[in-house]
This record gives sequence, C-alpha cells and structure tokens, in this order.
Amino acid sequence: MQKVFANATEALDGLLEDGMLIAAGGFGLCGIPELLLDAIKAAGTKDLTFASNNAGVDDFGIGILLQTKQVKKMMSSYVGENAEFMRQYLSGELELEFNPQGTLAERMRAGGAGIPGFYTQTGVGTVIAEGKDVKSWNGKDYILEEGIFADLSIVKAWKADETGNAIFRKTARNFNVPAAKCGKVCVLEVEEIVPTGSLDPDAIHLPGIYVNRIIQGDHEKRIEQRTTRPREEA
Amino acid sequence: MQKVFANATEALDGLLEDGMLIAAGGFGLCGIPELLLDAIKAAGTKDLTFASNNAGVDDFGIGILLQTKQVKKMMSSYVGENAEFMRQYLSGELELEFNPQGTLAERMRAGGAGIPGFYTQTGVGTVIAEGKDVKSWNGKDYILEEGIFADLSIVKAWKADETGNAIFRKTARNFNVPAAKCGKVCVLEVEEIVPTGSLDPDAIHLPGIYVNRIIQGDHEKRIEQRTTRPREEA
Amino acid sequence: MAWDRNQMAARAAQELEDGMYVNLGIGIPTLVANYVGDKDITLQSENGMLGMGPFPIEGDEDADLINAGKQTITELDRTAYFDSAESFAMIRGGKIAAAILGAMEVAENGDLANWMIPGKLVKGMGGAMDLVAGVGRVIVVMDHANKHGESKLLKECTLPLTGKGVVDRIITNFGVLDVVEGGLKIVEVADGVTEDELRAATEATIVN
Amino acid sequence: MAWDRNQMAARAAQELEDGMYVNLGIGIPTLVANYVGDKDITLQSENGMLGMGPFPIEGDEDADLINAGKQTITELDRTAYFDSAESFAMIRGGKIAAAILGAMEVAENGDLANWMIPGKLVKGMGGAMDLVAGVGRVIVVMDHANKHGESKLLKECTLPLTGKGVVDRIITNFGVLDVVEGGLKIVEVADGVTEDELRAATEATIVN
Repeated sequence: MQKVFANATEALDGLLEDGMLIAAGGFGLCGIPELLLDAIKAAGTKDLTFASNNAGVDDFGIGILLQTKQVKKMMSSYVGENAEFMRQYLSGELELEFNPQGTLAERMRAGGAGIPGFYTQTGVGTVIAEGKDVKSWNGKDYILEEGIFADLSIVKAWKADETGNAIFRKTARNFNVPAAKCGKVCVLEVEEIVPTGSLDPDAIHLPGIYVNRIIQGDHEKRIEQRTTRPREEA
Repeated sequence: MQKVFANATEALDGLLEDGMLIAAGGFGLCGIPELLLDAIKAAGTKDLTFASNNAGVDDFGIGILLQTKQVKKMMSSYVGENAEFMRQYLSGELELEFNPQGTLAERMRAGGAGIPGFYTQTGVGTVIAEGKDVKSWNGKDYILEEGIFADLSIVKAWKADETGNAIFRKTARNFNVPAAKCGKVCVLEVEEIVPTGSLDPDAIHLPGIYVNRIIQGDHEKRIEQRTTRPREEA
Repeated sequence: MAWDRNQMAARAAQELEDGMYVNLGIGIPTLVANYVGDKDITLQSENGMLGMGPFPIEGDEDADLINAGKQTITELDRTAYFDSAESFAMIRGGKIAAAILGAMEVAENGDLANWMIPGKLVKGMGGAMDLVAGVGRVIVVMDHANKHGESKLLKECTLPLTGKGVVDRIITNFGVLDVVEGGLKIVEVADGVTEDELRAATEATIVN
Repeated sequence: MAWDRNQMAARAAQELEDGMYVNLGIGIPTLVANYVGDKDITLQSENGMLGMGPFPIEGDEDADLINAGKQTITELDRTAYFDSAESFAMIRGGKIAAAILGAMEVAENGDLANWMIPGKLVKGMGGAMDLVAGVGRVIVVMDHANKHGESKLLKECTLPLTGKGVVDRIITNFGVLDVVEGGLKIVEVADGVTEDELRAATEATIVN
C-alpha cells in the first residue's frame, strides 16, 4: 500500500470537493500544513469550511485561502491576527463559528474516536451554551458538544515513516493530532520521510492507521512573534 | 515539591480509605502496579472498588486482594483468569460491573479530562445499554456512558523522572495512561527513576502533572501465556 | 468434506485487501494471519499495538509485549504502541477496516452473540462489543453447527448479544454467507458441500 | 500610590505554592513568572507544553516552540509536550492548580468577561473559557478601573461572559479581593491606598 506521494497536488488528487469540511492542524503559524494549503489554493476548491484553531495571517496559513475567497466558514477559537478575515466576516462574506479552544480540540478528538457527543462545563452560562443540550451531574450543569467528522484532514508533522507513523517536534504537535484523526481521509506533510523501522515504536505520536497519504517538502515555518532575551543575559 | 517516596507503603500513606474507588492500570498481568497492590494488601484497606480491565490471577495482580476479601466491587471488561473471583462472584460476595473494554478505557480518559458523559455506539442493543440514556445522530442510536472519577490511581510505568514525567514500554502502556488521569491522586511505580531532563520531552507518555507520588522498585513482570516459535524457525 | 479450521482461515484471509488495518479475534481468526501471503496487512492488537508480529523465538519472550489474548508476541518495523483509550478510539472511530471474530450465534439480521452463556461462568466481553460497533466490516468465522449438531446461524439469537445487526459476512465450514435484506445470502459453498446441504444445516432464512 | 503592573504581578505570585502547575494569561499575568522566586512552579502553555521556559536568547528562536501568545519561548529540563486535546483534557480535568488571567470585567458573583466587546473586532475566546471552567483556582489580575475611571468590579457584567461564577480572587492596583457569598471581600489593600478609596472605586458589593 503506497502512501507516499510526490507532492501536495498529487496527494490531494481526487480528494478535494467544493463545499467540503476540512480539519487543519496548527496553532497560530506553528505546525501548519503549509504545502497542502498552497495546493488547495492552486486547486481553487471553493466554499470550504475549515475546522482550525486559527485562520493564519493575511499571507500565510489559511489566510491565503481567504484572499482567494475559497473559504465559506471557519470553526475556530481565535482569529485575531488576520485583517482580511475581519473584513470578510464583518461584510457577511464569511461565516464564523467560535469554539472554545479546548472544546474544538476535544470535538476533533471525539470525531476521530467515534464519539458523536460529549458533555463539558466549558462555556456554561456563556453565549457558547446557547441552543445546546444541558445535563447536570452533582448539581453542576454541562453542555453537549458534538464530535467533528471532517471530509478531509490536512496536517503537518516533523517526520513520518512510509506507513504513516508520525512524530512531531515540540509545540508544533498542537492541533495536528486531533485534526488528523477526525477526517475521512488524512493527508500528512512532513519535513522528512524516514525508512519504516527507523522511528521508535514507543514514541509514535500519530500511528500510521490515521494517515492515508504522505508528502515530504521544504517548510518556511514562519515565526509570528519573535520574542527573545539579549545574549548577555545567558 | 518532592514526589519521590522510598517505597509503596510510604507512597500510599494517608491515601487509603475503606470503600474508596481505585483506578488501576494494566492489561492481564502486563504493566500492573505490582508493588502498590502488595502495599494495599499489607494495609488491609477494605470494601474497595476497582476500575481495572482485569482482576489478575489468583496469586498475582488484583487477585491477591480478592484472596484477602478487600475488594467489594470490580468494574472490568474481562475477568476470566481468576477462580477465586468466580467463587466470590457466584456466592454474591463480590459485585461486578462489566464494561466493554473500550468504554472502560474511554470512561477513565473522560474522567481525567473533566468529561462527565459521552455517547458511544458500543453496546447499543445489548445488556450494556440497559437503563442508559439514548440519543440519535444520523439515524443511529448511541448510549450515554459516564466518566470515571476515581479517588486514587495506581499505575506502573517503565521510567519516570523526578517530576513524574513517565514513559512506558511496548504494550505495558495499556490502561496505565487513562487510569493515571482519572484519579484525584495518582501514585506511580516504575522500574527506574531517572534524573529530570533525561527523558525526551517529545516522547513523554504521561506528563508529570498527572503524577503525585512516585516509587521505584523491582518488578516480577509475570507472563500469563508464554507463546513461542521454535528457535530453528528463525 | 467441508472446510477444516485452516481452510476457513485461508478463506477468511481472502477477505483482506492490501493496506488494510485488521483486528483478529482469538481461535480460528488468529490463524488467518498465516494466510495473508504477500498482502500488506497491518494487525491491530486492542491492548495497544498496530503491527503485531508472530510469537517470539523461544527465550525471547518479553513480559511487556503481549497481544489481547495475553500471549507473548513480537513487533515489526512498522509497529506503533499506544494506550488503551487511544486503541479503542481508533476502533470506535472506524479506522480498523475489518475484524475477523469467532461467534457462538449469528442471526439472519446480523445480530452477533459471542461473549456470554447465561448460567455458565461469565468472563466478560473484553473488547468484542467495541470492535463490532466500530470497525468497517465484521467477518465471523465459526463452525456452522454447535456440538449438538444445531445450526449456529439462527433466525434470532438466543444468547445475550455482543452487537445488534453488526455482522457483514459469515465464513463457516460449510461456506460463505452475507447478511442482506431479509436474511442470509449464500456467497460460496465449501468444497465437498452441496448448496442443499448448506441450506439444510442452516436455521436462518436464506434469500436469493 | 497604588500598585504598578510589576507590583500586581509580584502580589499574584504570592498566590502560588510549591509544586503547583499554573497557567498564565497574556499581559500582566505573564509578568508573574518573574516573581515566583525559589518556588517550584511549573507553567503550562495550553498549546501543548508543561514546563515553559523564558524567551530564547537572540538567535535561538525555534518556530516549533511557541507559547499560547504565539511568542517564541524555551524548554526546561522538566518539559513535556503534548497535543491540544491532551492539553485541554488536563485543563478541563482540573489538573491545573491555578490560572492567572486578565479581565475586562468581574462581577461580585464571580462572573468573568474577558474575551469580547460587542461592536468591536471579535478575535475569539481562545482557551480562556476552558481555563476558567477547568482549573482549580481562577485569579484575575487587572486594573481596578477602566480608562474612563469606571470600576471593572461590577454588580453584574455588561460584556459577554467568559465564565459564570468562576473567579476566586481578584488582584488589582488597589488591592486584593475574594469572591464570597454575597459579594467581594477585601483581603488586602495596596500600599498607598486606603480601604475607603478601594471601596469608593468599587461598584460591586463589598461584604465584611
């Protein structure tokens, strides 16, 4: 079973459809599937809904698909870094469904785990609870949140073997793991494909069963907020 | 904050109470908290309820606490290897709540994640569904299962650092991770405590935040079914 | 006449396709691994492993490496380990393409009973209920009749269920049957068995 | 008169005890890390890290290592990384002893508003709703009054809530107040502020 594809365009061949729901990994610009987003832009697929914690910036991340107006709706927790996003949202061109960050992560995890709904205290008494089922345990209210079942997952890891077993590096893991699990099909981009057997089987973050197609490529890995200490402090 | 204790008895000091609910890791006899079970036997704590996939064998694992009649109730998925268990169960001395294995694991994971209930298709149309809330998504029924919130977690890992960051070896990980997370207090036994900083931070299976007390000791690691190929096949 | 255990396992192995992730139950299903040949099949063991290898060479047993039947096993170059919550997340989430399981009874509507005989010692369902509820395709491999010669393919199950309407295909010593609208459909008859013999041995409704 | 940002952060740091796992919000809460001294505190960053270290030395920035404010940071010897689902599992599960957060408004019943001003640009709640619902203790650090000189400690919040009845303690430039039955209770008055000044600057009911 060949999972390795030559490039992002080939890896997405036959998988893109107007109006589909895509779960994307990444937090801010950290660990985002840069190459797959570029290929979706090139493919011109329209009316996309993205389940993604953030919406990128104007010229990087999902922001590049906002500029081409390929996105109909975002399911996100924080979209503050993106002027084009705000313009489209305020003009009514773009739908927005805010999710508390942990609820969004858990909804993806639940979808991947075959769990259509779960109860959480997050958002009780806020606008997030409006219209949602409520149930009490020990006198406390919890709201019902639903699993996200995406048509496609696009995620980015550090390394993967040819069977799709993948590892992430530092905080670039973030939403990539739950996003990968909740799609009918998952396409993974990595910095390096390594021979099967070269990753420690005890240290796999995303088992290959979740990964349908893999590509390798160069990543820009842009830094959003470069904060440092002066060298003399060291 | 000192998490390392000298031995299992000291690590459990002040934590044991008659009638408490204990979540225990392990699958069969693989990865079970041998040292902590011995210490609970020595402490003589009574009327215990265990959330544990299995009940050990007559003279190893939770079986040793059945012999001393310290266990009131088991929440398990498979208890077939234990004659004393069957004797007590059939005589009405021992309560038994069967959980499908994945439901048990998810109930522990949910308890640790602050999720009091979740819906699953597992068990729909079977005795497991009796008395449980049902909800439909896309024409399919799902039953409501509840998170397990244990008073104490006892688990076994391979190595941990002094802050409790722990790693497991091969299939000995099993229920140890979800069991560790669902207790108010978690005591961890390991084969080796290593200096903080010596484990790869990308490869931690159980972050130290889940671990309150740690002990190191020698483990028997008994094999339940020794199955092999003859050497000449190699 | 009829298939033996190994022939049933070999027939079940034909159900598996390149690239599949598969869970094999204990008993005859375990033998299926011997017949996958060149196909790229990855075996899941629900205690926390993908890429299950064969039994270890004598002396190489590792107490930390067992399968869901608690037998010592080995790893492969593709192996990944994970915890039980993650293992059943992938099962419940439909990532396992097929499970091949034994059964005590199967009903013509796909109901499966394979975990409990009331009045006998009760061992528990283990992961069977999760598997039949979650995997893509449930294939049952079992003898066509019980030791009293009675059909195990029934109009209705008499034993407590493992899952309702979950079975897709049944492979017995007499042949292969699919669960379809209205009953079971004969897909294949075993060597040395006639279709009439198969029908006569089956309590469940057989549809054409 | 009154505390400055750093004094407020230093006062907030006194809330932290040895062994605590803590989440710090952006703004003044971030400064709290500078005042923990010898205490054994482990900082969680909700994008997937326990054991957050300081900003990197110039030139050592790593695009794969950021905090929840998207700033480059470093790791410590105790650091563990995990995914976002796991990160919020530990937050929702009550494993984080305390969160120190900024606020736009706090009400006397512990309601907190810190994510949205209707009619202004809406950025989103990020992880704030999960934090206030899940952590053991919610400590708010904020100016006592807004830029118009109006109290931010209110009888009722006017802005959309982040959480209902979630705040335990409020640290402002004027002092420290706890949310108790019936209103807020003064715990401490800032240097150079009188209790009368604090009361006068507070819309919320103050109870004794």
